[in-house]
Amino acid sequence: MFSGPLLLQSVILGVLLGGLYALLAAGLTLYFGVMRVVMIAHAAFLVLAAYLAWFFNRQTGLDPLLSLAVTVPLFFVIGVLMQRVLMSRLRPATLTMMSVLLTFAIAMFIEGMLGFVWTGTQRRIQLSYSGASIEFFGARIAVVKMIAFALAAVSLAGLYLLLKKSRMGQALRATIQHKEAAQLLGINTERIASYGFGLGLAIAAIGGTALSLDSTIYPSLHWRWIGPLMAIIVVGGLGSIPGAAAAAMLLGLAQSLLQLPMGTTWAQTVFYIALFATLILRPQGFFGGRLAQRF
Amino acid sequence: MNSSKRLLFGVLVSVSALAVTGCSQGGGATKTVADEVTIGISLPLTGDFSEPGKGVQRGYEAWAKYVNQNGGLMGKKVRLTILDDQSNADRVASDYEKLINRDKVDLVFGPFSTRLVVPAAQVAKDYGYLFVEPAGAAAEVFTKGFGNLFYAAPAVANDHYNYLAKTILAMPISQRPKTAAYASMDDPFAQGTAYGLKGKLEAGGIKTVVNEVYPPDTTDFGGIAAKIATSKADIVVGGTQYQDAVNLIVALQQLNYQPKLAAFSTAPTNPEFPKAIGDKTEGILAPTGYTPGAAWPSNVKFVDFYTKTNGNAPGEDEANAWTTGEVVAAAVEAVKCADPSPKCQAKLIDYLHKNTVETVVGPLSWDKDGRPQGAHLIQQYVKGAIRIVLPEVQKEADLLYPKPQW
Amino acid sequence: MTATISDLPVTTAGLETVGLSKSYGGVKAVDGVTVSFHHGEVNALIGPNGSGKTTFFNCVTGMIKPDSGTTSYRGRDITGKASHRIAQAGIGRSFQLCRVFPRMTVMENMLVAVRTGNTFAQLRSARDKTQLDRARGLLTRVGLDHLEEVEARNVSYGQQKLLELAGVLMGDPETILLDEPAGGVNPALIDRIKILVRELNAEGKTFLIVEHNMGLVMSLSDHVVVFDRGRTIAEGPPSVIQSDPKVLEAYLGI
Amino acid sequence: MLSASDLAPPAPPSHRPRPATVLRVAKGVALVVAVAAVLLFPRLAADPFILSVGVVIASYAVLATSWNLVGGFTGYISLGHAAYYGVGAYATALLIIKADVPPFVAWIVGALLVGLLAIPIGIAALRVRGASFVIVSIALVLILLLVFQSWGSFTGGSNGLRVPRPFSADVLRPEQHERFFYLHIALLSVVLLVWWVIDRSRFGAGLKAIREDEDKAESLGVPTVRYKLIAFVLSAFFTALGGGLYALWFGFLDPIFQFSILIGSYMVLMALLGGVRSLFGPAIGAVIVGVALEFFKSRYGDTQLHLVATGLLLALVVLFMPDGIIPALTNLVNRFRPTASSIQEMTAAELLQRDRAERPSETELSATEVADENTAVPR
Repeated sequence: MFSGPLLLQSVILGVLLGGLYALLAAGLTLYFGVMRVVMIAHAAFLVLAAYLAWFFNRQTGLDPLLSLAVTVPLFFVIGVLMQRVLMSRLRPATLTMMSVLLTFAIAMFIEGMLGFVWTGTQRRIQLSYSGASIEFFGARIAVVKMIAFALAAVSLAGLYLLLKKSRMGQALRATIQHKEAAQLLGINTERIASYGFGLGLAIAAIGGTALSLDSTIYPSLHWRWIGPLMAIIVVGGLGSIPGAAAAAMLLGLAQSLLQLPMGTTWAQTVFYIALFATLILRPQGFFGGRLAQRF
Repeated sequence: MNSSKRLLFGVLVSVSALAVTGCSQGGGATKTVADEVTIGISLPLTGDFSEPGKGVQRGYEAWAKYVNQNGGLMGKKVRLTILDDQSNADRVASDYEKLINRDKVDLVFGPFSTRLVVPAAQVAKDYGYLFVEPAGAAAEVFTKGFGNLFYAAPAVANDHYNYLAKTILAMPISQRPKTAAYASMDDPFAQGTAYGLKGKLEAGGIKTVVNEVYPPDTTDFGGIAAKIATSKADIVVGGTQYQDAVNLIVALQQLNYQPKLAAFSTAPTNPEFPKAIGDKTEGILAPTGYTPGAAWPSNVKFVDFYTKTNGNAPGEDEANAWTTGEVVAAAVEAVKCADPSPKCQAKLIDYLHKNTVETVVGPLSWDKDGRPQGAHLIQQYVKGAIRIVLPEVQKEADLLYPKPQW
Repeated sequence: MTATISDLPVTTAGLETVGLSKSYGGVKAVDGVTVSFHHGEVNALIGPNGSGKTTFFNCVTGMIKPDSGTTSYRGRDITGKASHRIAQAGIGRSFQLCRVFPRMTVMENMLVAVRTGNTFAQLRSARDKTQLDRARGLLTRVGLDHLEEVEARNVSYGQQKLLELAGVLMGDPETILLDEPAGGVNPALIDRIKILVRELNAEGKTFLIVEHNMGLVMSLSDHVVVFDRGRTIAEGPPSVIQSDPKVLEAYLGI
Repeated sequence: MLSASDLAPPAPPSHRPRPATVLRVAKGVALVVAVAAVLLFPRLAADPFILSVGVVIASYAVLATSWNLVGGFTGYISLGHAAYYGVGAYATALLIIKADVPPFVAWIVGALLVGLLAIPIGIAALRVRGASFVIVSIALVLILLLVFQSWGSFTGGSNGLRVPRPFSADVLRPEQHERFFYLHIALLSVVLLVWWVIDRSRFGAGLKAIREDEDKAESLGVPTVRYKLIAFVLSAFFTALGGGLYALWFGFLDPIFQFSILIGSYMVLMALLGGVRSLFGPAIGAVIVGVALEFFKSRYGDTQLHLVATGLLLALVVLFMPDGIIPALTNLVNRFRPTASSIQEMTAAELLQRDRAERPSETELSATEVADENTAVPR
């Protein structure tokens, strides 16, 4: 009932969207892994990064991608400080619940400050190539979406290598898998947790910049994103980055294809239906490990 | 719960009760001076509707300034009290409650956005106030039995494209588009504009091949654009606000979709629009209730005054606000009263039901539900500037059809 | 919980498991344990660190679901039952690192285990006189009666251990599982716990104790089960266990 | 104010620290004054605007106290109670409009329907603890927003839904405010009563035990799943009553305002600020937040600073007084009061023993044993 070209186009869009979702969700699942924290402010930081990219582009006229040179280290430091100064103050017994509220508060703070500084006006980066596309078997692939996808692929691959190969990555993975055992091995899990947080935010900086290339941004945009991202990390298995990536790809594709028969609004419900289905059928997630079992 | 907590509770409640009532006693101090007409307005200055909200604010403020420089209203100075409703329905109702009861304003003007007009109009109605509003154009606003409500613009949302529909249907069969794609935001106003045109074109035999509705917070238009592009519809119509139109147009361009005609509500009239789309605006259509070039007598003064004070020509939001001021002022001058008494407000309402008012958007009159009885102009980007192309009598340039490639 | 117990078939069998197994990601924490504890006696479960004692405890009390095998209590299958059901069947337990409800008072801690009557009875005041008197009696018995209205987080670790035991007793269990009752407490308190266990056992309670303090185990228990790497390696009275070469090997890690 | 326990070092069995009668009388008087102040509020309010603010605050108090039935007792923090609030409001309105049910009957029936709806939701959501529960609660609001927005033919969608007035047209707006103020206060009283009954009941003891340590509660025979579900459904029911009453008063519903995460977060903020473990805490929190929001709006109206302020307030509460303002102030008061505190009742020997016990011996921290226990994993 749908023409071949439309299906092909939708599959391409779905894959590109899935890649973006994977990038945006990676940080969220990373925080959970190292600290058992649901970072509600993650999407707010994405929007903040997008604003910084836009501001950078407006002030300098240079390509917004160059703003990554500033925002990535900046966000890493913010993440480390956030963990050291704020998260570590919470009592372990109530950490999960209270961290949700604390990061919720941070999200409101960021949204308020964005509105205060740059008003509620919708912004969009103007790029000479924003409408450009290349042809692919009759379908079209937008250049900006490809750049976003490439950013996602490169940073997720980088993250994977970092976790697999580096000393810090190994410590991070040990902390994710078993905090107490990691402590016994002499890993300073508090410091590792703060690096994990910093890393999550650094990815958020990349994600936000990727987002800003092909979307308007406004301060309350983060509410639009946090729901689907949370669904992705639950479906993927809380704390599992490959799981989140797989779930992101799957749900991005599903959303894109379901849009054909169901329309935009109802297609969005796929995230929440997947979320509820996951919790009922397999609370530990479909792709991740056993971590999530008790959460 | 131990007893010391209870003590604390008691103290807190009493203190806060006193604080709230205490504040209220002080509130009377803002009561009007006898030689002033106070006007209360609530606008979305922050939050999702803040962009057009600010435009409306500029329009209101310009109008008040102009009136005060030109002899005032019934010889009295006009003073505006503008509150921010944070784009929130609870707040907008509470704001009018405050303006009417606390500040005891003589008149109220309407807020922005259909979603906020209805709760606000209810409050005004309950206190018997005249409610002229610059922005609640959706058809549903006028079906709720608000006898006190008047929309200060030429036409309700569904009639915005009337001239365009007439022109398209009048084309010779060979040129006439055969298929149309519609995409509109799930918002009463935006959807109203697109569906108004859709109804008329369908009746004229133009087939609808895509009909998409998306939630207001949608930022990814890839999927919708794909549907439209692969349908190869002859024309595309967007029931849009601002950001969604920009995103949709860019997404359509990414897919290299080239319609013969592309019409989007609201966005193209925004001065930011050409910057957002770049050099690809040529041929994009939009309905507008207002053009700075219109020859109506009061418009010339308005454009002149506004340009002098603000440094640029007014947009549609500013004009609608100014129109609201003109409409209320006309009623006030005619019935010679401007005070909160139900008697005076009833006279004002009655006047507007029975009379036509000259405004910057032309002469306006209303039916019993407050629907204006005019039509919107159709604008198009021609040679990089937005021009009136329809109706014939008011056109500044010829309609470009089919639209050049973007 | 007399009502529940009378429903059970009359048998001398106590807590028994058959082939109970639980593994975590390939590591078999409990590996096909078949064991029968002596009803009416003080049983001890010992073994080196990581031998799966706590996992076994958690499987038996329904905190975690075993991968395979069965658990029965007094002839009735309780495998995989929710842990409140197991508690209501008459098995109470304490936790390794001592778990009390920190922001509830000592008395409130005591009243949690009271579960009698139908749903509507649950809406009656928790502080009804009978229960208060019982709770006070138990608190006096463990020596905490003067701390009734103090929040549990404000009493010492040793007192929390006693409170946990008293709280378990409020549910009137027939069988009590204690996970390291002597861990982290001073010798005076260990003696106190020892006396309490003896008294309660004399009153008819069955005990199953996981403990590292060998002195306590050997002087208190009637029957000892030894775990190593998730399996039982020895079983018998203390005197026999003490001289079992397999046990020594497991402990000395030869 | 010296009590017996101060003078007796080895602490003889004094069952309860007896508050002085003077204090008790003072508290009684304060409560009476508070109730009188609330009841007289419509008379004291200078104009209908103040009265309408009073209605909003009373509504907040109902919502925060209802939220606390689950949040305070069980410690399951739901950020998505706006879902029940919104569905309660829409159910009331739709029953009136589509089924011609009398307004106040529709209100009760609507809330009962929400209670029914909360059962499957509760079963699904309560299967998971901590993080996932919060995620589910937020997701619920977002999905309902989508559904109510998209299903325009039934819910009115983005056009909104006008709720008919429950009172006849000759009841003017100020009088309506007054009636709804008392209706909200009556509802608040009922919710408070329910809270109080549960608080002192065995059921309540079980719920609080769940909040403190769910596994432990379960091991003591508390049927945790059933208890959580009952508390959850009760909470949803009263939140829906709050939503329905608000709908009748406000007269207009729009999905984006009914199903807003912000409303849910206000409930949490108010309850947390006032104190989740006390009867009047959430209501007091509602008064403070309600007044503060008004203040911020009138002071910094046209900026987004109100969001910044709300965010900061929430962060401060979470970081520095997670037990709420009542315990925080009570502690402050207690510091200047020479009555017995728990620490003083301990003997020197016990303190010594406590110190020794603070550091558990190294044998207890074996990695696998801890892992088996699941205790060390925070949730």
